[in-house]
Parts: sequence; structure tokens; C-alpha cells
Amino acid sequence: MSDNTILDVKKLSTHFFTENGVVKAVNDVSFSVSEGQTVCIVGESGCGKSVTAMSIMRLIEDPPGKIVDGEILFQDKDLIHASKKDLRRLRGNDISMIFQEPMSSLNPVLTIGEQITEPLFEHRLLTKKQAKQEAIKLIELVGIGRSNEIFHSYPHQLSGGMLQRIMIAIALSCDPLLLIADEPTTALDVTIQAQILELLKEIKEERNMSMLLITHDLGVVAEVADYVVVMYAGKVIEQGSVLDIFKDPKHPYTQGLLQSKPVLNQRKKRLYSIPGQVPNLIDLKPSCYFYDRCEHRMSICGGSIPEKMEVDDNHQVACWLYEKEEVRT
Amino acid sequence: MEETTVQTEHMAKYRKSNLWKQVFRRLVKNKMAMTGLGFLIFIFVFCMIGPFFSPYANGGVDAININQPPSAEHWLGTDALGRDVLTRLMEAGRISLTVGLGAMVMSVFIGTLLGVLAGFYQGIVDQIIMRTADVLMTIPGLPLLFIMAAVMSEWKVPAENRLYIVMVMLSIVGWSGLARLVRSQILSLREREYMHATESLGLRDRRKLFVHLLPNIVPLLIVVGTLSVGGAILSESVLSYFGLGVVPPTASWGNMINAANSLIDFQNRPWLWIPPGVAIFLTVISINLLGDGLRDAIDPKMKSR
Amino acid sequence: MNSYFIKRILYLIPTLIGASILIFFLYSLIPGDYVDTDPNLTAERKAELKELYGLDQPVITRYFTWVGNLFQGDLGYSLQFQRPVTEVLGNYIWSSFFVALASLIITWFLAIIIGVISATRHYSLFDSTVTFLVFAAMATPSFFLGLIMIKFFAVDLGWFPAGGMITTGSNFTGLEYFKDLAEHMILPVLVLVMLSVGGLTRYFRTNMLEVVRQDFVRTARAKGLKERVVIFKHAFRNAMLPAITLFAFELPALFSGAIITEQIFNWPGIGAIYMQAFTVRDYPLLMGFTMFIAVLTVISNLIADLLYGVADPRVRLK
Amino acid sequence: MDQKEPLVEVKNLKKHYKDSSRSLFKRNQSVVKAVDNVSFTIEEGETFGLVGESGSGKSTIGRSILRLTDITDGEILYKGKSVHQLSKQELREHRKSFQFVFQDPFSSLNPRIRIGDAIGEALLDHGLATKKEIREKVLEVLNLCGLAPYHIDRFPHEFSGGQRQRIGIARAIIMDPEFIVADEPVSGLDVSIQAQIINLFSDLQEKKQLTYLFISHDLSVVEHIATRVGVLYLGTLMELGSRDEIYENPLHPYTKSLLSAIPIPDPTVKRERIVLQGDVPNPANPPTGCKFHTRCPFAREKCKTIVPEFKEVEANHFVACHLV
Repeated sequence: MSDNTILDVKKLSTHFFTENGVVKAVNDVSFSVSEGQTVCIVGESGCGKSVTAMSIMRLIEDPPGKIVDGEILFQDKDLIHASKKDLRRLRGNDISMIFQEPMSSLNPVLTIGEQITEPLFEHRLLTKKQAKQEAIKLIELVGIGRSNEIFHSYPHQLSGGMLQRIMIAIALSCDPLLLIADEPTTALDVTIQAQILELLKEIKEERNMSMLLITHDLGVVAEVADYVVVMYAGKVIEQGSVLDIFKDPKHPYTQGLLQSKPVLNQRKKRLYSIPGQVPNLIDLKPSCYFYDRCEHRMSICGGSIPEKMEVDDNHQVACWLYEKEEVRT
Repeated sequence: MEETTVQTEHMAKYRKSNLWKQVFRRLVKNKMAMTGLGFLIFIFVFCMIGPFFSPYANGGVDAININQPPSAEHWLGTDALGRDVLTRLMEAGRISLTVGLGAMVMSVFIGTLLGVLAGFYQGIVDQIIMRTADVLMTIPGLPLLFIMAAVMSEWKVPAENRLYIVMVMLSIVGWSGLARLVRSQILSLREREYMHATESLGLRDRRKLFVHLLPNIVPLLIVVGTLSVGGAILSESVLSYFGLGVVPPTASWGNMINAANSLIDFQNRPWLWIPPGVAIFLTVISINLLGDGLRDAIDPKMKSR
Repeated sequence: MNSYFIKRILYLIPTLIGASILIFFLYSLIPGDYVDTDPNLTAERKAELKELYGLDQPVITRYFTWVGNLFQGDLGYSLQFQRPVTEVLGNYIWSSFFVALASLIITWFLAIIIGVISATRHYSLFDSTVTFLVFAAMATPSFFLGLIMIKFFAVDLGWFPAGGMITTGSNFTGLEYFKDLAEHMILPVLVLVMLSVGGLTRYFRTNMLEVVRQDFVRTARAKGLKERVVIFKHAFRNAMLPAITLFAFELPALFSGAIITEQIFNWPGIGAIYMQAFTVRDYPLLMGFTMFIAVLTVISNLIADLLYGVADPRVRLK
Repeated sequence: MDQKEPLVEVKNLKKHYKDSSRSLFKRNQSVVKAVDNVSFTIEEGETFGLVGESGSGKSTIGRSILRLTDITDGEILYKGKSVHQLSKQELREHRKSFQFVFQDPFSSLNPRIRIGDAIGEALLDHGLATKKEIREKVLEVLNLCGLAPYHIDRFPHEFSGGQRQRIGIARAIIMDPEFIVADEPVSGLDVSIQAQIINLFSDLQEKKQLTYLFISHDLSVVEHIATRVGVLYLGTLMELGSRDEIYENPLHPYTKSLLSAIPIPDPTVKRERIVLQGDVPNPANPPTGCKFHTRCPFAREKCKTIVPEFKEVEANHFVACHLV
């Protein structure tokens, strides 16, 4: 790991204890984010990408969820054992987060102004007047005109795209070192998605902020990521630089995912499709979790879980195909 | 969290049983609900079978042993006519439980019928039914019950048949709320895509109604029905206490408490009126616990605990 | 302007007409009337009185006379009190009102606090205890609870008076009078609170639990706000919104009094009068009173709607 | 193209509904023109792709064609018959030949009905087969849709999203329809499952000579499956043409920007992107003139006032824009 690592997640496991059994939503996940870097966690629904983000923010609802193992180091501070007070000082201040549904993520009975100024009072201890000025500046920063009018309006008066900009303004209010964005454009139309992605890229450049982006959309990943973490069934199955992942994917799942997505101006007679379904996260067997759906499966894949291994500089994959012969047999 | 719900969806495919079995399994796990159910069974057995084992059944008047405090022979003492209070409590329970169940069945029937008609056919039918419900709901339940009770008192109904009249009254007051509930449920079900699908498949109304809509309101009816038995028992007790419901010599828990109206009985003979009150309390709390447990079991998302 | 408001008011008319028909014809179904029940009257005198009160007219005619008078604010003439119904109501309504108001305030205060606490720590011992007590309160018949209270607190322990509004025969003034009044109020208010606090607590608890799960509460936490702020500023406000409607629904109860508790505690309020009127068949009073409640119910529905509109920005500004 | 009668003909379709936003003292009633004068045809055997953002009216058009919703004005002809003028009985007959596949695989199946019954009930209700024949037929379509025979007695909650969408498709094809409207059938699904379902649509079309109206917000999916594409904006068709024309030679500025907004899953491709400013206007209060002028980077004075004509600029390629 480089010296300027700001977030280091080590062997994180988050489980949900439900009436049907223990759901291993995040299962031994490790990765890191360094200063100014954009890391994307990509995967399909239920792969644990959002739970990973929520675990970093320590926003997992307990019960039923619980971080059962691992370490989350933010600037060498251990977030898992941090006190509630310390956590509160970090959230919204050094680490901030935006969510998938801008429509429901803002409080319907408070004005936009009230909601933007809250972290300013809480973390930056501004006076009322200063906070208002700052809020107006933030609204303008995220590309909304009529800032004074917006300051006094309620969430239902704005569109989804505008609300997501407001969420970004709130997230930026205390100059965070790390911005976690959980599917920030999934609920938005394509043309609005393009606006939000441009905005995020711009802001990130300007502030040398790190970003952890959670998404299911490979297109978005290719556009913004420096480094990509691919998750499947609660595990990291491959991680590497954006070029490694898109140009030289190693894991059969990553390869399949890239091939099954229809791409503009690349017509195929038939889409490649990965057969089968995502496994149930309750009774996972000690095998590669992709075993049932894999074209290249071997006998060892059904019997033991592959460890992550370095196949290239900074490119790791958890797949038996890349293990040396002698280990496999 | 979006992800956890997705996971439960994935888990779903491993539960190889129908929805009712799941409901049952969840219900059995709920301790409060099971305690309620246990108590209810006990009360039922106590009231329905109990009198057969009592030596004082069928209103045995005993002029020598009047107003006796609890003793080995009369566990809960005797009343002014020398009747055994424990036996009377059982007999009264039969009446009160019958009224509660009967009123529930009737109001669920009327409420469901009218609610379904209003929600399914809409238009003028809906208007008439719902406006009627509105009117009924402008008058609070208790005064309305009192008026009806007064009207019916004048009909000189024999005392042993009064309970049926009380049932009818309770269901007249009770149906409107239920009809509203059923109607709104039907309206929301109609917006589900599977109801649009029945339209696009060109299915007949009968099939839409009986195969798709009604089975989906049954869970609601079970919960509301269960809870309304409790409500009906409470209302009956109020009416009977004020002499407007079930009247002596037929015993009901409500009119047994009427003994408290006499100052001497009230102060010195608590065994006459406290046991029926406790019986009502236990019955209703058990019903409510069971109903609440059913609600949680049927719709875990609505779970309030 | 205000066309929506006017529409809402116009919409009330058919409901009220329906209510008046229902009330009038229900009472007219009861055989016998005030004159019939008085055994001291001769047949001639009865006929005379019936003519005087218009009781010899056909039902339909009587209905229209009654409704006509209603429009002029005349609820009829109480046969038992020999005074206009409005006057009788005016006399007794305030004593009901004070008891109801006191219990309403206490109930809401308790319910909000207990509801919010048990929602924020659900699964805790506190929460389970509250849940059980709530069920207990909802399962007790009101009159029985009243009787038990009198038996233990008034008769056995002698802490409070058993009934009435002031000590009979006393003529306290000033502070003494209020002290006496307050002592008499404690038990009825306590019973009313115990009966209604359960349902309301549960309502707040459910609302809070629902709101706490919403996305914007997560956002508030992600901002690093204090848990107190998250709960009271973000969650509580939203949980209270639907309760406004409920609050307005309590309006008729404030004036209609608690029929049962007043009867049990012999409290000279509107509820007790209602029960008395029943025994002597004072129909004008009964009908007038019932109609009065119906009007109040309808009005409070309207008020509930308006209040909600004021409180919720989503409705307020559009 | 030869001159055969189109399977579906949509003529000047309008669907307006009243939007009443309630406020404290007044009720603002405004008319939302969800679909505003849309015309197009669907030929037998083709897959017509209808794309647009939220609020474009694409789903409303799909539902109108199958008369799952009433229309305000215009006409919809199915094999020359006006769908919205059929009697109840005639409509029921027609329902056998056109079917709908819904977006949400979770709410489109009744949770209390076994999937065998859900798939077979249309045959039963229309009296098309005996119970035994129905079971055979159900097994046949299950197989066709990539489901296993033992699935027949299961309940919807035992299936994943992709499988449920297969069930929805099985239910639609059991009556051997000729025409299927698929409303965002893959937008709720994950990429790997999405590909399975898209392939299923293609396979079924080949095997059963189906005609599709495929509604989607995802232009890359539509490019893969459609033969002809219509682009909607605020209830109006902006551009209509063959797939090749729309994707290789888009003429309308909206189509162009829509295409450029889609992120390409290839970090080495750097494209010139037209980022549209602002939001989609409120359909209750659409802009005058060309509805797109508020966001169009090329808008001129006349775009603000004059509604552009929907004209054929090249063979079978229609555009509503003053600049083309």
C-alpha cells in the first residue's frame, strides 16, 4: 500500500442475522483508497457493495446487521472501534456520503437551506449568517442557479437531478477527504446522469478529494474510476486498475459481465449471458461462489474458496485458474 | 437498505412452502401471541365445557346461601339469589364470547361485501356505500349503540334472545370502518401489476374478483376480524352494564358487573363484580395479543416490534 | 379564490343531511315519548301536551320542523329541563370540556414521550413493558376501570372523593374551591388517560419506527448529527405530521364528554345528562345533542385537513 | 418495403389526464399531456423500440395500444380494427392475440397463485383447453422460457427476479399471441440476467414469429433488439427510423445528446459528449414550440414558438426539428 492511503479496509465481514439465517452480505473484503483516487466497487444486486459502503460509514442497522470481523482504517484511525462521538465527528466532515434515491434522502419537512447548513453548524461551528452564505455558495458550486430561492424551498419542489446536486452540496460542505457515492445516478435519467457524473468528476479534480463510488453500471465505472473492485456474493473476486479490469479481465465473472452488457455501436447477433442465478447468501458452501455459473470450473473450484492473488502489478483475482499447477492439485 | 431486501428476495427461493405455512411458522415463534392463544383456548374451554362440571349449573337458586364470600364450596362466592358466581361467570362467558364472535362474523361479512362492491365496481355503487359509511361515522359509536339499544328494548325481545339483537347492533356500528379498509385495500391491489395482467389476459370479472382480489384481502380480514372480536366484547359489556345489552336472567360479563351499582355489593362484595371484569380483561388482552401477532406474522414488513 | 375550501364545505352538506335523517328517524323509531312516560297525566292532558310539542304531527313533518329549527341554531326544547336544548348543553358542556381537556393534554404528553422513547430503544425492557401495558390498557372496559379506581382509591383508601364535581354541601370559594374541584377531577381524568394513552402511545411508536427507517434519517446520521438531533429534528417532526389529523379528531370528544366515565363518577357533564335524558326519553335533548356531535365530527374532519395542510410543506406549497 | 398492411397503426394518439395538485385552499387542475399526437406503425414481424426518459409517455403508449388505459383522442388500429372501439366481448377475443409483459417482475405475479396456475389461467378462463391440456401446454412454455418442469407448483416468492420475468413472458405467450408489448422488461434486472432475458425475447421471436413493441429507457438494449426505433420526449415523437438510421445517423439534437450521454464501458474511448443543460420540463406545463427547445444546444428563435413538423427527411426516417 502506498503512503498516501486514506482508507484501508481489511478483511471486513458484515453479516445480517435474519429469521432465515445469517446472511453473509460482506465476506472478507479488503481494498484501499488513496488520496485523490476514485475507486469503484462494481457488482450486481446483493453482491454486498452497498453494505460495504454502509459499513465504512458505520451506518449498518444493528440489529439485524453487524460488522463481525475486519478493520476499517481511515487515516489510520480504526472506525470499527471508534466511539460514537468520534464517528459523528468524522461523518459529514471527513467522510461524507450520497445515496441512490435523492427524492427520499432529503427530509421532506425541512427546507433545503436548513439541511445544507446543518453540517456547517455541527462541524464547522459557523454562525447563522456565515452558514447561509456558505450554503448559497455551495448551491452555486453544484451548478444550480437561483440559489437564494432554492435555499428557501422544500425538497418536493425540486427534481431528482437537482436534489442529487443538493445532496452533493451537503456532502461537500465540510471539505471531506473521502466522498462515498452509493449508486448516485441509478435513479436518474441518462441525460441527468451525464450531468451528475460531470459534476462529480469536476469537483473531485478541483479538490483532490478521494471518491468511493458504488455502482452496478460498467459504463459509469469506465468513465470515472481509477481503480476497480469487482464484488460477487459478498466477496471481492477481482480488483485492479480500470484498464486492467476492462482490457484484461481475469475472473470469468468479470469477463462474463463485460460481455453480457449490450454496448452502443457494438452489435452482436446474440448477447453473451452468464447462466444461472446469484447464490443464496445464507447457506454458502466452501467453494468458489461462482462455481455453478462458471464455464471454466474445475474440480478444485467446487471444494475450496480461492484466495485473492496478484496476477499483475496491483491486479488481483480470486480464481483457481490463475493458481500455480501444484497448488491446484 | 436496498441490498438487504434484495437478499431476502434471493433467500426466498429456498423457502419451498406456501405463504400460509410461513405465517404459521412466524406466529408460533411469537411468544406474546402464543400466550394470548393459550389463554384464549383456556377461556373457551372454561366457559364452554366448565359448566358441565359444575354442580351449580343452570342458574341453581339457593335461598340459604346468598351473598356468601368465596369458600371451598363456592370458589367465587354466591350472589344475591344464592347462585354460584364461578358457574355464572362461565355461563356469562358463553354469552359474551358468542356475542363477540357473532358480531365479528356479521360485521366482517357486511364490511367485506360492501367494501368489495365499492372498490371493485366503483362509480355510483361506491358513492352510495361510502357516503352511507361517512354518515354512520359522524355519530360516535357509543351514542349510536345507545339509541339502537333503546329502540330495541322497546321491541320486548325475550331476554334469552337479546344477545342476537346485540350482535346485530354491534355489526351495524362496526361494518363501516371495515368497509373503508377493504375498499382501500381493493383499490391498492387493483394498481398492482398482476391485476393489470389479469386485464391484459382478458380474464372475466368473476375470476379477477374471486381468484385474484379476495384471497389477497383474507390476511387483512383475519387480523381485523380477530381484533374486532375484542372490541365487540368490550362494547357488549358496556351495553350490558348499562342494562341495554344482554339483560338478566341471562348472564353476561357486562351485566354481572352491574352488581357494582348497589352500594353494599360494591363496597363489601367485590367477588360479585371483580371476576367478570377480570374475565373481560383477560379475554380481550389475549385476543389483542393474538391479533397483533397475526399481523406481524402475515406482513413482516408492517412489524411494529 | 379558495374554491377548494368552498368545495370542501359544500361536500359536508350531504353528510350532515344524512346524519340528521339517521338521527331523527332512529329516535322516532323508539315507541313512546316523554309525555307517555309520565304516569301522572290524564289522557286529555297528554293529548294537549302532544299537540303543544308537535308530537301529533306525522314523522316527516316533524323532521322538517326539526331541521328547519336546526338551521336557526335551535336544537329544540328539552322536555325534562323545560329549557332550550342549547341552554342545557351550554350549562353542562364546560364541566365535560375541562375534564376532557385535562386528560387530552396529559394523554398526548405521555403518549409522545413514551412512544418516542420506546421506538428509539425498541427491543429494550422499557419497550416490552410499555407494549404490555398498552395492551392491558386497551383491554380494560372503561366502566370497570372506573369502578376499580373508586373501590380502591376512594372507598378503601379514601384518597379521593368517589364522585361528583364538588363536595356536596360545601361552599368553598377561591383557592379552596379549585382544590376541591381538582380533587374531584383526579380520578375521572386518570381513568380517561389510562384508557386512551395506550392506543396513542402505540400509534406514535409505530410512526416513529416507520420514520426512523426512512432514507432521510440515514442522511441525517451520515451528516454526523447528534442522535438527539436526528431523532427530534428529523424523525420526530415527520412522525408527528399524521398525528395532527388525529388531534383534530379529538375535538368532538372534548365536547361530547365521556359518557361512561361521567356516569360512573357522577360528574355533572354532558355525558351524564345524556344518560339521564335516556331514562326519561327527553328526545329533543338526545337528538339535539347527537346532532351537535355529528356537526362537530364533520367540522373537526375539515379542521384536520386544514391543519395538515398548514403543517406539511408538501401540501402547503404547490 | 412492400405495401402490406401494418399490424398496428397508431394515429394521432393523445392521452391527457388531469393532474390535481392539492394545496391548502385551492386545487390546481392542470392537464398533463402524457401523450401528445403520436403516430407510428408497427409492421408484422418487426421489433419496434420505443425509447425515452421518464415522463416521455412511452409506457402510456404501450398500455393504450393494448387498451389497458383509455385514450383521449386519436385511433389505434390492430389489423385494421380500432382497438378502442371494440365491444367488451370483442376485446376479450382480441386479448388472445396481443399480450403485455410488465416491468416489475415482483409485482406482476400474484403472490398467492402457483406459477403453473398463473401461466395457465388465461387458457382456462377463455375455455381454450381442458385442465390436462393446460398442464401440458404450461410445461411446454415453461421449457420454452428456460424454466424447469418442477417449477410448475411453486409460488412466485420462490423465484428470483430474472426467473419471475421468464414466468411473466411464459404467461404472455401461452395463448400464442402475434403481438407483444414489453414495457421495460429488463430494466429491473442485473446485467447478467438482463442478457438472458433479452436472448429469450430474440429466441421466442424466431420460434413464434412474434411482433414486439419494446419499450425501454436504455438505448443500448434497444439497439440490440429493435429493428425500428422511435424516440420520445415529453409525449411527442422526436425521431423515428430504422435502427441503423437512428444509431448511425441520428438527426434530432435530442437523439444525438441521448446517445452521447450513455457511458460506454471502455475506459479508452473518449467521446465528445453533448451534456444537456437543465431538467426535463414538467409535462403539465410543457414548453411552447418545439418541446425540446429549453434544453437544445442549437435552439433558435423559431423553435420557441413554432411546433416543428414531423417530416420524412430520408426514406422512412422522420424527424421533428426545424434544423433538419
